[in-house]
Amino acid sequence: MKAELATDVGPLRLKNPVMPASGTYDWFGRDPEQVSADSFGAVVTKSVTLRPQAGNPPIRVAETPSGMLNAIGIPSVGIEEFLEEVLPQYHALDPPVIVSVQAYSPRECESMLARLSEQPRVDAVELNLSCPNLAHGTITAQSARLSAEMVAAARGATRLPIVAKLSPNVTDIAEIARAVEEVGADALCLINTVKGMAVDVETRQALLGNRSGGLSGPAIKPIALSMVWECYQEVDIPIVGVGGIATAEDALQFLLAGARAVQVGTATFREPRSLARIIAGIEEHLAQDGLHSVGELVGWCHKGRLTVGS
Amino acid sequence: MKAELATDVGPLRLKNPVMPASGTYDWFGRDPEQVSADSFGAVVTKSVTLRPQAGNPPIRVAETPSGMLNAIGIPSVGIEEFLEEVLPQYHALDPPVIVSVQAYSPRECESMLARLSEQPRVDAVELNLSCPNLAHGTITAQSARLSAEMVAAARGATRLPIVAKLSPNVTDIAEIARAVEEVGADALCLINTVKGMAVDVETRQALLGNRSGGLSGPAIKPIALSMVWECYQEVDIPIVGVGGIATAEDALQFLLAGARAVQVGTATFREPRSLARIIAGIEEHLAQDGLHSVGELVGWCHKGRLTVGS
Amino acid sequence: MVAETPVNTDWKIEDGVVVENGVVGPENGDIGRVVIEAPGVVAAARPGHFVMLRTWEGEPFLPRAMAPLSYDVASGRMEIFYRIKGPGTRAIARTHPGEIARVTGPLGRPVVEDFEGRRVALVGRGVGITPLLPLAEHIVAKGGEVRAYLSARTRDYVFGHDRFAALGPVRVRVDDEDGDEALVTDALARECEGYRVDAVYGCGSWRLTRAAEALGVSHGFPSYVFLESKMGCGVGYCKGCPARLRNGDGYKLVCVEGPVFPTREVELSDPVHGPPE
Amino acid sequence: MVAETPVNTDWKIEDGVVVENGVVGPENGDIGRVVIEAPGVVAAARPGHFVMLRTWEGEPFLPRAMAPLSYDVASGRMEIFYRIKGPGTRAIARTHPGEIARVTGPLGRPVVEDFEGRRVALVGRGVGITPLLPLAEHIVAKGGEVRAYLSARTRDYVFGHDRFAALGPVRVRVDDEDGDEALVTDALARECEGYRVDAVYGCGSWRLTRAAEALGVSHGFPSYVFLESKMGCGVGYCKGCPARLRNGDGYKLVCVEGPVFPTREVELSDPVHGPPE
Repeated sequence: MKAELATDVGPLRLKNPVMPASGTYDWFGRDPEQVSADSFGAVVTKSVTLRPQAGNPPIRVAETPSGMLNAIGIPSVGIEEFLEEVLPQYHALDPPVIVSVQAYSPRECESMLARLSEQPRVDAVELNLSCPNLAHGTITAQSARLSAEMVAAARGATRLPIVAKLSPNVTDIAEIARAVEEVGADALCLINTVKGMAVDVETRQALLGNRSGGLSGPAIKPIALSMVWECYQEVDIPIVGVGGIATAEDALQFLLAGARAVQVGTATFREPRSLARIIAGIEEHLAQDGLHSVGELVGWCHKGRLTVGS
Repeated sequence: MKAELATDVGPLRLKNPVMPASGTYDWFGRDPEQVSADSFGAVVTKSVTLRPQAGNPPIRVAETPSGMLNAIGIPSVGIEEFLEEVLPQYHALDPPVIVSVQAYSPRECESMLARLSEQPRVDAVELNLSCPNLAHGTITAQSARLSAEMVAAARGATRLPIVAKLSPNVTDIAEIARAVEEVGADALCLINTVKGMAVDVETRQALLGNRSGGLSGPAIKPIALSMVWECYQEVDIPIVGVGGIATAEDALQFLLAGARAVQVGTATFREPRSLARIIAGIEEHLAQDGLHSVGELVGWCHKGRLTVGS
Repeated sequence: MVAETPVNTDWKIEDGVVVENGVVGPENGDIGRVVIEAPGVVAAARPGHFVMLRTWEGEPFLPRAMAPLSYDVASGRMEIFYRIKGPGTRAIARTHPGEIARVTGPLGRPVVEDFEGRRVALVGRGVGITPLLPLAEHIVAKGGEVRAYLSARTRDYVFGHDRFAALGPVRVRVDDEDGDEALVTDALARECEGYRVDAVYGCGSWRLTRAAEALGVSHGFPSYVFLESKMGCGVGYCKGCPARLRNGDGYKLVCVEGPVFPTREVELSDPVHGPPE
Repeated sequence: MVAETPVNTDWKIEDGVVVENGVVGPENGDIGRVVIEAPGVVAAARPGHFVMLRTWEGEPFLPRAMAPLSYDVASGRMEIFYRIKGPGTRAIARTHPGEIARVTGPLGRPVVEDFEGRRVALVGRGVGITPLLPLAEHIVAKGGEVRAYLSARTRDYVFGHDRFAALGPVRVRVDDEDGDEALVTDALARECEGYRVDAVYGCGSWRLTRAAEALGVSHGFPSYVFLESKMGCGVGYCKGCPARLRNGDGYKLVCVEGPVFPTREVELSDPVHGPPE
């Protein structure tokens, strides 16, 4: 018997629980033969901003032990060109389309979500709350109040499912999670990159053009797992787990810790076939363990220990 | 000409800037031939608590990509047995002795520091602020107020140099750093382990006996570097950098970012000769670059870029 | 909690060389055998000791604890059987002869009792058989007698069978011939009736070690266990390898207070999650 | 900022095999040469393309961008020269013949102009010489003429010298014979006086490419640059390889909008920290 890979993330029905992390896969109108977005549980666009922006100066990426730092800075064509030129290309794709939105104020958020709500081919929005908030000089996702304001603005502007992507750089992730749940987020995405830095001993300077960047890759998997675990106990809305997932086993760990779906990011840079392999690996694992559906695994960790024989 | 490896960490003079991280090296009255604590810039004891405690149940350690999780739980003989049985053995050692102290309340901290101040062979104390504070149900180092209370209590009880070891699991590390500086900490130690978790897909449970643990090793180096960099700009007291240092190049990166000394932790588990190699590597690097002292490198990153030729 | 006998700090770190390496038994099997030349460590090793082994650069980060089946002082070689299970043991399995094997050891507290005239039973299963052979040789060299009770999944995995047999009687139970319900300690139980046993050492199976302990209790001889544990460092720094003491009385560290413990001291059950690698 | 010509999605991921690998020139030199059999990628490669290469498991995490010196469709092989500098190129240097080389490619936008009757100068230095050879072959095959101006630290590092020479005149400057003040573009400058040049392509040296561009400006021919960049993915996903556009006009991505750009579009200077690996 084939196991059921479908999973619900709040109002969003996915044929399998695996999707790319925002900014780590791009749909260019077609895919290489060995990479098919049609097989993904969902597609997630790179973040779009209200106005066009060029992104950060080089150097934008640096390798770190089992991971990488990026300071890409969200290059974006702006919402209008995105709606005219980019989004129509997604009509060709089968999976739900999740548009990642980077707003620098609740007002910007409202106006972008209003525009996105008119589109036939947007199935959900993911709010990237981790970029510096220009108005307040702080990062939205580092403040429960600012995060709630942003999500509330989004909620007021759209009936689309809203996924709030939180930053790990907080004292208490559950506090932020509860705050965005309260104002109507449909799901959490945990976690964005961890703030980090690389120093070049030759030049004696920060390596990245933007000095600091976001750490991703297998290095941060234990951090992400811990936050998924913690938030699973603290909120009722579903969690999309992300952070260092490179194998089916990694994905299963997130499901066990409480994620209903997962995103694969940095692993795609190393191996563009990662998503397909993870999807196949999850299916195989379910079959081996005699499980009927992905849903059975979600949050299993929290049920208490199995008895292990000698 | 030989470069000068000596460095000052506030009132503490070290013959070189490299010491073990608390709990990652132990003096058993003598060292194996290939590991000599006499060559270290300082020795740091494992954390001592007021009363004896047994530590956490197994499993206590888990490997992660480029790192490890630990949930050791600070096994401790308690301060009295420590003073009677353990500390006297340190008389045989040449480098300054930094005693790591884990107090669960400012009162405990006061009473331990009062006892330690009487000892001839204690050169500084490191306050481990990252363990759960039982009285408040929170972690000291996650609150500027609690951290300041603990350091103030220590300051009131001793004239020994106080190194405050902070947790990376905070929204704003500089806020905590400023808070402990204000009440008299002589130096910062940045960073303690990052909260993380491992899940065992076979048992479908958290792998560690304590469920979550602290992530260390090269995986967290970018995080630690970023926090050292940030605090260097925000406080005037010296910083001891720690987090994923395994090579001389890693150590140099921390010096450039602003650390006056570094601690080596998890790398010792892989290679017990790590400290000696890092000390030698730093010396070699200084000579190659024609530098006179370690101090010249400290904080160089903050001076602005060198001009790089084509 | 301060150790009563000094912690072993007489270890060294040696760049050994892999001399042989391969899978034991069926080609797709999960048991490897590696022979490493590391004369310094080999010369210093005593029964009860173990080593930390790393044959790879980069990942995984930590070395792996291994208890050799044999040390040959003349050739400077040690022979290690390992279960290929995680990234570390897979990396060992990929190592070729001539490549470097970083060995830290010998580690732990050796078994240093005098065995003159003493009759010792050894109960081992799988790769847990291997630390018993150096002990067996030591006992016989010291004028004692040994009987080995060895259990494994298949006959291929009764490591060192002939060498045990050269030292004394050997009883073997293998799952695929005898069924896995059959305990090799049943043979020990029968033989205890007509033969005085002075001590038993168990390794590699909680079930067999508990059975051996029960025989010790009823026949009045002490029992010991070689514990295996996931370790961070192996040398006492990380405190990562606790053995639960009986009656909830805290922990001892397998690396520096073991790996051999009297069974009366430690819990003979799995630390939480199934057998360590 | 949407690309005006479609992004190349015609790449494949192929498990190639290392056929040859070794250091070029002096034994302790820092330049390696690896030959990889990956017929699928080789058959599809055009001048201007590059590949992402990974010959190791585990660390480092990311593959490395490489521009082969040559593609041989008959044997399915590509020949790559690489500077041994970081953990990735050190890992390539450790690879043995017979081992797997994961190749993703061909990547980037190829040079597809018609070169019939056109006279093209190629200016390269060090490993930056290598992407010029496939272009040289293409130009000649399409009825154009090429002259190569090659610069290197030593004569060993004038990669593909004889193959360039078979296609047209070659001028060489090597630091250890001619001094590093001598620019190979001085020869181009002199020859521009008596010879019509229709275009110049530069790679591997900002200084030489700027000099070539200046000649183009004064003599009225366009100049192009092959950019090198540290890359995350090489396929357009990560946006990690920006080339600064002139006049602060934002960035283009080296991987999918390059690696070849008209020099009038991009800044010809080091991205912040010295030459990328």
